[in-house]
Amino acid sequence: MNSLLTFPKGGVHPPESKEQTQGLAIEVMPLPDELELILSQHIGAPCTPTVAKRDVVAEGAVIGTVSKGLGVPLHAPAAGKIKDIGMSAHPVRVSAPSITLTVDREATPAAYPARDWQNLPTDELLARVAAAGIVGIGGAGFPTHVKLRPPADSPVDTLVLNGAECEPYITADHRQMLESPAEILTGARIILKILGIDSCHIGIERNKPDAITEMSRVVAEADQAGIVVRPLQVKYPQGSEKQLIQAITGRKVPAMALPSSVGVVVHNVGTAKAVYDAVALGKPLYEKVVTIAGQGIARPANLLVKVGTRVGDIVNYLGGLRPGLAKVVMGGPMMGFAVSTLDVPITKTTSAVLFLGEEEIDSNPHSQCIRCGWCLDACPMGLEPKEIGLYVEANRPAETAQFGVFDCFECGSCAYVCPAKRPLVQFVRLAKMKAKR
Amino acid sequence: MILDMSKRLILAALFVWLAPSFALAEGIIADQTFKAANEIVVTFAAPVDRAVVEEVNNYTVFEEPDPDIRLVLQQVALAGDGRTASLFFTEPLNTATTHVVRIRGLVGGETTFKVSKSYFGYLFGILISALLINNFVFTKYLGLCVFFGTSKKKTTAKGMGVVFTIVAVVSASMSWFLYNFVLIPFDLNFLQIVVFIGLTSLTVQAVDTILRKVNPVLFNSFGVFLVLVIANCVIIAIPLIMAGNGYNFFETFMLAIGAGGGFLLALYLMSSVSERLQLAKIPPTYKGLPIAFIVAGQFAMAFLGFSGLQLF
Amino acid sequence: MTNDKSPLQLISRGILSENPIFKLALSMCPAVGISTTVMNGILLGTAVLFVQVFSSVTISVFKNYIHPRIRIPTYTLTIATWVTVIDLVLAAYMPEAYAKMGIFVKLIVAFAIITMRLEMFACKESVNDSFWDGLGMGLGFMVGMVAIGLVRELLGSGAILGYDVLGFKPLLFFILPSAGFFVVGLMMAFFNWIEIYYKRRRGVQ
Amino acid sequence: MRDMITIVVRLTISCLLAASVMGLCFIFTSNAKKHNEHVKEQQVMYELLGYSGAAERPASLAMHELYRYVVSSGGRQSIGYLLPGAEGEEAGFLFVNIDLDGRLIASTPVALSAGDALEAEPRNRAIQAAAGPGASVTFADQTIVVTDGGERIAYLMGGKFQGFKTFIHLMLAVDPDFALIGFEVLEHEEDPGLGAEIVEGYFKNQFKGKPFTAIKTIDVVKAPIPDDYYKALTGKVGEEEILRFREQYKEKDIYALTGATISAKAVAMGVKGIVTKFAYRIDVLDRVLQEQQLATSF
Amino acid sequence: MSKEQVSGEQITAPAALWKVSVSPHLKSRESVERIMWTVVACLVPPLILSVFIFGIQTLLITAVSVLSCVLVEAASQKALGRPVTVRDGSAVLTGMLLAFVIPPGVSPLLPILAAVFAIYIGKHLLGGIGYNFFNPALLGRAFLLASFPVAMTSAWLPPVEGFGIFAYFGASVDAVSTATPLAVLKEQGLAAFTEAFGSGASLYGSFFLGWRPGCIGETSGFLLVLGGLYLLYRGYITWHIPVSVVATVALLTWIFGGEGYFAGDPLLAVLSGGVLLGAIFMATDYVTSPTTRTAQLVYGFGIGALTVLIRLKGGYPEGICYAILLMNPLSTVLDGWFKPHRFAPPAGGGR
Repeated sequence: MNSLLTFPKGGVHPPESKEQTQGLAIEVMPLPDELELILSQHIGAPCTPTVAKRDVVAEGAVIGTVSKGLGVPLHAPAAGKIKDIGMSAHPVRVSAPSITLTVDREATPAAYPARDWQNLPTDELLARVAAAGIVGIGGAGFPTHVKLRPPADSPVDTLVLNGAECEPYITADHRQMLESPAEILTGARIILKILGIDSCHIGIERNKPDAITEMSRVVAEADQAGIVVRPLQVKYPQGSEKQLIQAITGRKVPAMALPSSVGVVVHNVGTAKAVYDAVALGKPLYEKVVTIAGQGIARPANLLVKVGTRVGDIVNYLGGLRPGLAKVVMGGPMMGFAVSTLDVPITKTTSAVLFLGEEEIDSNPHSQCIRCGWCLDACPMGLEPKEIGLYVEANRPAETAQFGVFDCFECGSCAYVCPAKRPLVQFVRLAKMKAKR
Repeated sequence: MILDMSKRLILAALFVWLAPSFALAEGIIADQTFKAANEIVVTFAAPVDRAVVEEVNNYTVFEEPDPDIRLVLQQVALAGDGRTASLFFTEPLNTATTHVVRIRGLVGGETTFKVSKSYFGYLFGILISALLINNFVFTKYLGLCVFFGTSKKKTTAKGMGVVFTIVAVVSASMSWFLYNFVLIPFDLNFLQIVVFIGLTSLTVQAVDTILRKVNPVLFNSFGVFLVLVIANCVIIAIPLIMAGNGYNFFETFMLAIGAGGGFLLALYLMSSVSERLQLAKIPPTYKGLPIAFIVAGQFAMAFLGFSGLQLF
Repeated sequence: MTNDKSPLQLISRGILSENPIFKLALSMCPAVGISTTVMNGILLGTAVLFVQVFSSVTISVFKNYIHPRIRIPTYTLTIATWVTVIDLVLAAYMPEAYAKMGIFVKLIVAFAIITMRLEMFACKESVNDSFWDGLGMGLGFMVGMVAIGLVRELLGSGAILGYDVLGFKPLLFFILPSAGFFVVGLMMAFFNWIEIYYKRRRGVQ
Repeated sequence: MRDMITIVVRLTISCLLAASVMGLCFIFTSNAKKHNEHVKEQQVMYELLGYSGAAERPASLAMHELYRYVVSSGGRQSIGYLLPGAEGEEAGFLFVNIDLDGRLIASTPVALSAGDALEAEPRNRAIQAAAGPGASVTFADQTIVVTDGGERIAYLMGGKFQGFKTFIHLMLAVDPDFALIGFEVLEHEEDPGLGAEIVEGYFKNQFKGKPFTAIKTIDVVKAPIPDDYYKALTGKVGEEEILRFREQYKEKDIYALTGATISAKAVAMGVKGIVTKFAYRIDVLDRVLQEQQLATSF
Repeated sequence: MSKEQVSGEQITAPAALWKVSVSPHLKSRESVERIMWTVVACLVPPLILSVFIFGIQTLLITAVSVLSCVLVEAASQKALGRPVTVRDGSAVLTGMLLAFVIPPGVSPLLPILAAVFAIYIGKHLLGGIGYNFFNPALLGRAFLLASFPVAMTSAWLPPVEGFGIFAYFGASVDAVSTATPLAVLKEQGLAAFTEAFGSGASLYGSFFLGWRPGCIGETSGFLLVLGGLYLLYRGYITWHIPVSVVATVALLTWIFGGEGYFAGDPLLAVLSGGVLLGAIFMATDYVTSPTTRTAQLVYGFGIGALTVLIRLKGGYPEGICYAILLMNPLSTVLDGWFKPHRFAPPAGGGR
């Protein structure tokens, strides 16, 4: 029954649409002319620039740090000169403070020879992860080193490696698992060592059989007891932290609590790779595998790009846009953000840029709720999105707390199934905002 | 097998439920009941003489108010167990009245017993009638001001309903005593209205005082409704109906519980609906009371489904 | 509350701007329950009018003798007295009408509108004004009842005041009690609509 | 404390005032009430007998109230009748106690004024006295014997039975042969448009003129009323036609009300029960009166 | 993403180039129109069959009903200043269902009045689709039953002979009307029922296929079940409500429906009235039924129990219409009682 692992309640089956890019090997994108590094790459405190305008920086040099609060440093993805410290386009907030770097194409790429990590103390390993600026690559971008230091009162006994990649279109993790399984596994072992535990589950959805085979192979080769590959059912949102933990370990993370409260830490496979890079090679996180797909792009691809690359540069590299483009989405189609300009840069948490055509999206106007209750069936958190929507529409968002609006992680399953096409996620966001006030 | 088991289980449950009607058994008669339109079934405590029981001429059967009119028995059939006899009559029976059956020739000479619908069933019927069939709000249209005033929120509705039921039962019981032991004997029936409203106010005042002293928390949540109870016509309608129908104490009690419960039910239904209604886009001219009336009218239409219901 | 209103204004206020059924939304049980015919409306309206006027006048006459702490019981007593009187009179002289109105005559005692007028008006104002105010309120109630009764009788039994007007029964539904809710609701909405309409017109001018 | 006393005093005074108002009103209205109730009843009766106005009533018409009681004495039940005595009789009324097999137990003259006889209270007291100590009497029903110049022309009786929803209260008139003269629905709570149609002429008139033989076996049929019969029932044709139809349908069953068979059947069965019971009783009573040579006003 | 949330207004700001909207950017293919029209399509076979059972006038009644519902919907939406959404099929569905629950012998003018009541008062005054508490079609039927009690309780037609679908066209209803099986059973007893309709397998067979007097759309159990199965297959309804309604009716009739206990005929109870139509197409109406599974089971049980109660003890031969109407407002209550299981409550109780 191993192959049928999944979370029990809710979930939807949107078309996977992964065939466009799942067979394409990761391709290194040439350096663009300019990189634009948003100071606030992830959840937590934004960076403070440590460089000034017109400073020359080397590849991998620290250009921003966080003095207080939750955060990680920012590194220069390439050698070059600081052009400006100002504002740039941002996928969510329209504009945000950033550092613009003029790339020095002539500079030799930095080399990162393998280093010994097996004998380093835990503190040193953790320091290396923190210094490399690693954040959770999958979604919200929680600083990884914080996750690796769980609170003392909730001991962690299991590491779950998230290779579910349940969002349609995205194949970045899939390709990484195929192309660098050993690195991912080593990254996982480093994390296990930091945490001082030896149980690791690698969860992969069944629609990636080659990745499952490949990961199983390296796991078998490593011959480390405690590390297992767990094939998962294909169901969205399988890759969500709480759902994945329940699917694999059967434990339920309480509302408003971290996974460590049930003794589990979840990391994305991409994060494990980044940890490997940081600890075993000393390479900070400034590159990212991004899936570029959709009917609106000339050539879909899985690209290894520098953090800070503008979407426009990627489009140019891939041969431009195609007619019929209706929507540009940063991230997956279920949780990503639609953008109105190609000036937005790739951040550490961007896993895909989708150029969706008219047929791929649904642009029908929404109508009144008919109380079909499909959203209740779809919600993996057991909430009542229809009620939240109705209360928000009636301008009474403060009362939605009774329906658990703060448990919602905005996976979009409800809005996906809604036959009235109601923007339920937007209602939830509005409710959260107003209810907090 | 399972069918049989479930059959037995359900029968057992029914037995427990119907047990009070078995308590009426006396002497050599274990049970007697109306069955089909023209049939009375008698169960004897022990097997009886078939020849005696099956002889039609041994019987005298009449309706209690008409002892001179004998009902014509067509046939009496004793079942194989020798205990259960079915009395078939030529005419359908009027099951609303009590029937007196007299059998001659059994042990002890003459055996007389009465067949009537279960009194508990009748009392229960009053309760169900006040609760559903003649629901005070949806089919008798009483207590509307308070109904519309307190049916906007579920918590308010529940509070009002509960307080109302308590006051209704207490004041109706008191009214019954006063009516039967003071008003009727002294021919003061014309003071009905004053006495009933006075008793109601008194009850409300008493509940108010007691609640304030005994449970201030409860008082804080329910106290506001107490004033409204007096303005509710249902509370005064209960003793008036009691007086009009000449109910005895148990009947009055059941009526009061049924009326209170029915009011609570109506309030609860209406409030759960109004909470949803507040989210709706109501045309401005209908906002507030007009739409509440229209919804209540729809409820009243649904409650028409109970009309003509005769449980017992 | 200072009173500078003429009898006419007091009456029109009761009928129009503070109509007990459509505006104050009080005493709605009979408005729904027995408003099936115009006659019922007139009869119950008369009974209410009588109780209201007599109670108002009584309270107004004795207003200086009523101890403030037993104000409400006194009102209740007064109303109950007059309700008993009208109940007895109707039972004696109009037994048929009395039978039709059933329990509602006795229930006048629980009408919020009467107590409210006593509390808000009669206990402060002169006997004369109280009389007119009571008359206005009573008439307002009667007008409301008659209006509802008119709609229901015409649509329900095709008649007005018992005289067959249409010659057929258009919609039996309207003499069913549940229709009372709809008719009252729709008429209230109609009054609201008029009010909104006039306010808008006044706003434009 | 002073406050308390004022309150109590004033409350007492107002209570007394209110009580006197109500009491006075009660005294003034109670007689009118009794009178009016009776008038209404009589009006229904006369209408049933076919006299629409007071003028048409012949002076020779007389109504004789007949009260029936159930008497229980020593575990035995019997039927007691309160009859108006013959003209000129001293006592005015006669109490006749008949056992269940139709044999006279006792007949006692009862001194009771005509006015008191109409009132339940004094009448019951008089009956109790007449029945003797140890007997309990329960009022059962009341029938009116109508005579015209000493000749019985009709019996009027009330009856209450279960309808579709609640009770239906009827007043019936039968002729001396127990053929139905007609009935009037006094009270009912049937559904408007359905069971409430029992008050309509086309239903009530079906019963008119039904002989006792037909009433004893009466039932309802679920079929639409033939058109010409319907016309006759609603009085849309001439008097002769109506009589012809009445004759034609005399022995037939009653056509049920569409959609309200239960109400129609309830009325038919109710009428049947009332009339058959009455016929049996009046026969017994007449026989006893004749055997015992008891004189009554009818 | 940052801690500061972005307001919805900004998110939906018109894009310069492409559509910008909140996630998710994928929506399933299902829509309200699709659901409604599919249900309407499922009701067409029973309607066609009813033409062969009760004659061509059923088609006329249905057409009038649908048309008046659509017109009333459009008119009310216009009058109330709302977007006109007659294309979504919900008014058509209401019209179909309204026609399905009235006797085949009534005047075609009746559904017009019912449509005004059902759509305007029952639905649009309360806020339009999704905000009504009572099933509009059944509300319309209840209105007709109250307004035209005689027609609504007696205009039943016996199935036509052969293919004489024009037999009743223009004929006087009084002359041909009959009684529904349930009415015969209730008013005249089992013996009369057996005499009128027969018994045994052939009875069940003809009842299941629809050859019996009854409302326009309620008789052909077979096609209704087929339609229901298709809706189940499409995932538009779940089994919970229909199965619990039918099972409750069958069980309670078996227990209480006969002489003595456990002597009722459960199969006959399900086939002889409107239970199948009610359970599959009326009780499952999204707007007026509960959303969680447990609540749906309780709701279905309530409908079944009330149906049997009204049939056996109440004033009407068939109770499913009022049973559904009585349970409709309870659906919100039931939803409140049986909330979906939250993923996990906050540790230590919660807010």
